[in-house]
Amino acid sequence: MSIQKKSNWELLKNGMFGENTIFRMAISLCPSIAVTNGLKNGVALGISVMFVQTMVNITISAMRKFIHPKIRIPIFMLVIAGYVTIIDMLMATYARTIYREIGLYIQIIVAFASIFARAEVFASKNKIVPSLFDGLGMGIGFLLAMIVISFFRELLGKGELFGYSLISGNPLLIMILPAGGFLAVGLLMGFFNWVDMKFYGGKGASGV
Amino acid sequence: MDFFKLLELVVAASLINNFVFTRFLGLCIFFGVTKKMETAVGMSITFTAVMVVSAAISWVVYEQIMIPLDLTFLKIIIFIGIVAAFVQSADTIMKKVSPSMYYKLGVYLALITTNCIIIAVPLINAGEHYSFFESMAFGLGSGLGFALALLIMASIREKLEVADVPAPFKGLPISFIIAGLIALAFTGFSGLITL
Amino acid sequence: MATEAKAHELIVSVSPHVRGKETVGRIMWTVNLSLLPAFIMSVYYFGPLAAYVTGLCILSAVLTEHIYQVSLNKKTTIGDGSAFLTGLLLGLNLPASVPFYIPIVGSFIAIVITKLLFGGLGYNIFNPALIGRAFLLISFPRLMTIWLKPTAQFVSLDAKTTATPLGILKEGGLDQLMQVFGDKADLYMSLLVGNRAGSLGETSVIALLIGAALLLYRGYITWHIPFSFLATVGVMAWALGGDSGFFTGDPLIHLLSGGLILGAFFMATDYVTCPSIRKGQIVFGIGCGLITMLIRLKGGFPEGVMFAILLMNCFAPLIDRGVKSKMFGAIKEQKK
Amino acid sequence: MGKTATFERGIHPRYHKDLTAGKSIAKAKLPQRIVVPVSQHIGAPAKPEVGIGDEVKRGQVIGSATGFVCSPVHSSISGKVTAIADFPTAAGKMVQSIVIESDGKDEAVDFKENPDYMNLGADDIKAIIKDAGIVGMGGAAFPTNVKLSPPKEKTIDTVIINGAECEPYLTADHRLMVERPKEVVEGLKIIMKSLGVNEGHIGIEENKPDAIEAMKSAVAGESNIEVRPLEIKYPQGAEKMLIKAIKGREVPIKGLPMDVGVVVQNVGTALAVYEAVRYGKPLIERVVTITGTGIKEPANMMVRIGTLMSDVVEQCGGLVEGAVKVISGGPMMGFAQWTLDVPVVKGTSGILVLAEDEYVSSDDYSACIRCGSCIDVCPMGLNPSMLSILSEKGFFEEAKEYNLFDCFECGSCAYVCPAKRPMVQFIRLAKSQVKP
Repeated sequence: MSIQKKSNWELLKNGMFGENTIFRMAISLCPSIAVTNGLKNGVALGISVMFVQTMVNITISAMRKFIHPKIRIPIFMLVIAGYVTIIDMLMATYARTIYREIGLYIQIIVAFASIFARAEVFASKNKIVPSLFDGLGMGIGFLLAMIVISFFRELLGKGELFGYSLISGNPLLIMILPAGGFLAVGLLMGFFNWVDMKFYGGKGASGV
Repeated sequence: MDFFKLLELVVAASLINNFVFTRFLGLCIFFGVTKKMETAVGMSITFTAVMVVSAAISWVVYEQIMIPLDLTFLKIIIFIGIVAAFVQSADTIMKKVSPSMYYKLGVYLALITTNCIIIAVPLINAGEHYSFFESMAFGLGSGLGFALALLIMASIREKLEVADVPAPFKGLPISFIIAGLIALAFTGFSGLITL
Repeated sequence: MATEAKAHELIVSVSPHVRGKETVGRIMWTVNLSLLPAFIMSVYYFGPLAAYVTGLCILSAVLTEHIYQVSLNKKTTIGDGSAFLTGLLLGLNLPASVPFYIPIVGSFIAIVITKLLFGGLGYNIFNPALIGRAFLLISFPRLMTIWLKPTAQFVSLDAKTTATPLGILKEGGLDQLMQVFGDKADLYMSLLVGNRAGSLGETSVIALLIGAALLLYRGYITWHIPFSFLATVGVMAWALGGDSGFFTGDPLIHLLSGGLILGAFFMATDYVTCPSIRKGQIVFGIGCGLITMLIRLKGGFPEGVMFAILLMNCFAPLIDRGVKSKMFGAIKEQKK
Repeated sequence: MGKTATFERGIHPRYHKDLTAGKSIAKAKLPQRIVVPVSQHIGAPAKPEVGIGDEVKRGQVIGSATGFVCSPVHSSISGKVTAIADFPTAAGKMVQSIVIESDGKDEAVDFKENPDYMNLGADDIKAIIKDAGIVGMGGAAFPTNVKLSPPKEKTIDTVIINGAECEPYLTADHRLMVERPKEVVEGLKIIMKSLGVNEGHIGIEENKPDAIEAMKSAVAGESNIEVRPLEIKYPQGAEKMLIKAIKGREVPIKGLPMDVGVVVQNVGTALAVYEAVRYGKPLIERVVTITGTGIKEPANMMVRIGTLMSDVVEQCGGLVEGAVKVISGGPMMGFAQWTLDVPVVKGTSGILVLAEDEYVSSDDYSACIRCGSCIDVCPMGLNPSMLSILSEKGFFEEAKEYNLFDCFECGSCAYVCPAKRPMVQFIRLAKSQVKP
């Protein structure tokens, strides 16, 4: 695979932009709407995912010589679930208010296709350091997406950022509701596609 | 009376708190399999069935084994294990018993393990401490609601196949916007049943 | 030969070589015209504010469509009257007292998000005006539910507010509704002429029915959707709407109030977003009726017409898929 | 019967029949030259039986049938064969044609008369009809003898003469029924005899009261033949619609009229059958309606097969200034012509010339608004809206799911479409892109 020849910086960049989980690959979409009604929640989930993604990549990469290919899927699952449990318990203990709102979605990180996919496609075939950068890149990419989406939603929907009031008047309440979440992601995705097509000659997202 | 409670639970889970439109779960599959009506139908059937059974199994394991043994902190690992094992065995059994059905629905089974609804249902059941039948009703309602969402979305996307959607919005972005507008329409159901 | 010279001037095209006289523009502008009585009544009851709000909606809808299309180097389609109609319907669905930015935001959502992003007229899944309205209602729940008291003179700017009949019914029940309007005959009369609070264009049932009659006469709409919609609402109201048990409800109150007439005749019948096969349209109408009454009687909102139509818009492609018109000669085929 | 018979759906176009309805059939001048395509019918083309330089007489076979579904062609004048080559036809194709220059004498071959024609056997009748080159003259031009020879397992119990003439403008059949009703009835009786059928109907749209009257008095003595007034509605004259209207039977999907025991023949065909069986005259002339606002003197004319349209148009005073479209056939299903130098053939029922003000451009159409008008009028119960959208976007296979091939291109959908979409064009495109 050509990916192996990439430098660490390229790996990082690839995860952040080229293969951005949400806007380019369009996987792990659920949290992009569920927890992006405020920057605080979005960042919290983004960091959690980044942590799990990176740790899983490192662990799988370290174990890759010992895992029999036939049982690799349950092993991957176990590793992911283990880290998710750790972050779940950490959040439950130290970040109670946020946990109350997004606890379910933290637990559901376990079913994220992106984490599983990187373990399968990259970490299980590469050394530890590249795996770390790959996981970190994917994680940061995810975090960035979370930040962009929740920035717009919180600003438009509440006139606030991180809970601090910025705009007075009547905000577009819908933006922090489910419908507004879908709309925001759809419009942002379309916008990024437009930028990509207009300035980088891309063909737009492949779609699922 | 009890029966009505269960019925309300089904309606609430399928329409009012529709997984896709109000809880944003299962989106990958929701956007992934709704390109063609046929796949959406196959997924709906498989999904609802798996949902009900896994809700039941997880309830038994959670209430009868994990709580007495004080193992609830392991629920994420255990639930995903249950779902994976169940899906795997369903896969094997179906292949043996009804190859024709396996040929039609088997592909969807493989997709199910990575779906967050399937893991969310036992988690929510555990969190709400639903009874055995309530858990199943919740599983059924969630499955039906998801199936409904898939069918609506697939029929709309088929109609949009022939539309002149602006190029940057083709595919996923417009699907998100459709989902947003459907979610907007579904807010009409809010407050219908308060549990 | 003499005809040789002529030969190159002849136009060759595929049959048929004659066409009927209906055009999209003709239909749309007629629908606009049919809403004129309702508009006049809204100005009569709510004063110049009504004209201001409706006008602003129309203006911003038409401008939005024009600017979008011109900036993308497309042919502008504002001449076909559909953007005008969207603006007009949105305006007639708003309360009189909204601040200026509400019509603009609503029109933008209706025209760009609901219609143009889907490929323009003919491809939208949802009724643009209703999505605009729903978006506004969810975004600005307070501003969108301030209802001015009708004053019955063209000029007044009375700032007194009151609740809509359905709002009163939801909050205080039938008794309180009677207190406000006097006896039943007065209530019916107020509902018929439009002397009640509500969205601009939905109040005067008579004015709406005049417009609907024009559309039915011209064949631009058929009875299928309005009839099945209204009938379902009537039956549901009669069966479940009563305080003293089943089949004691008053269907007339539900039929005459809220946005039902406006919705059933002018918005549920939107060609693009309803099923195109007549049998499917009956299913569509019944669905609209059921959801409307479900929301009115049990839901969190006093009025359910808008959500009912939007929800059935979601189902329209599914209905179109399931209901096929009977093909010529199909009976024999099935027997084989 | 109180209500006039009809089918479901359909449209009510403006008919414009008054341009020629009152004009009796005039005899066209002897043409200088005729161009006779060897393929004027559905089926295999005929084989030329003459060479360049040969002298031929009126009624002489110049192209012989090469198979069962095929029809011979005859010369309609006397003169000399000057060319055998590909020439354009009204259907827009290049077809091998025999060109004959007239010698001005108009000599005929000897026709074999049969005064006692009602005593001929069924097979004899069919043989005469085949040799006379008779085909369906309503437009489809299917060899008549084939229609009269259904497979054994199909029992035919009814013959219907199609006098609906539902296409706007056309009055050829109308005039025939008014002027020669007896002969049409005799033709029907011969057809019934050849099929061994006892029940005959003549279906006529109500906008031809004089034709209904004439036909009624012509069948006065015939107990088993009935004249049936039909509602004025397009496409009333389509075979399947006509059978539904008169017999209440629906031809099954992908079936033929004989599947419901019915044979339908056009008025002109009935007359041709009579003339062939009684007088031995082959099909060498037919009634053509030359009409439209683009023609100076609209008329109904008895035109010899092979006469160029330009000749015929000239006899009607020529085209007016601003005539933009010439159509062979009616305005709903006819073919637009790029030149007038195409011959009148056995299936040519009319030459319609539209002036500028009648012409509707089909280039300027917009997206389908799903008003459902086309679904309401499609006589076949199809969903033309979906068919046109799918074809427009290139989803031809998907169009098959919407019963693409059951469309017979009557054009009702395009007529009513408010977005002015070229529905028939889209449907034809899809049909050409996929196999049935």
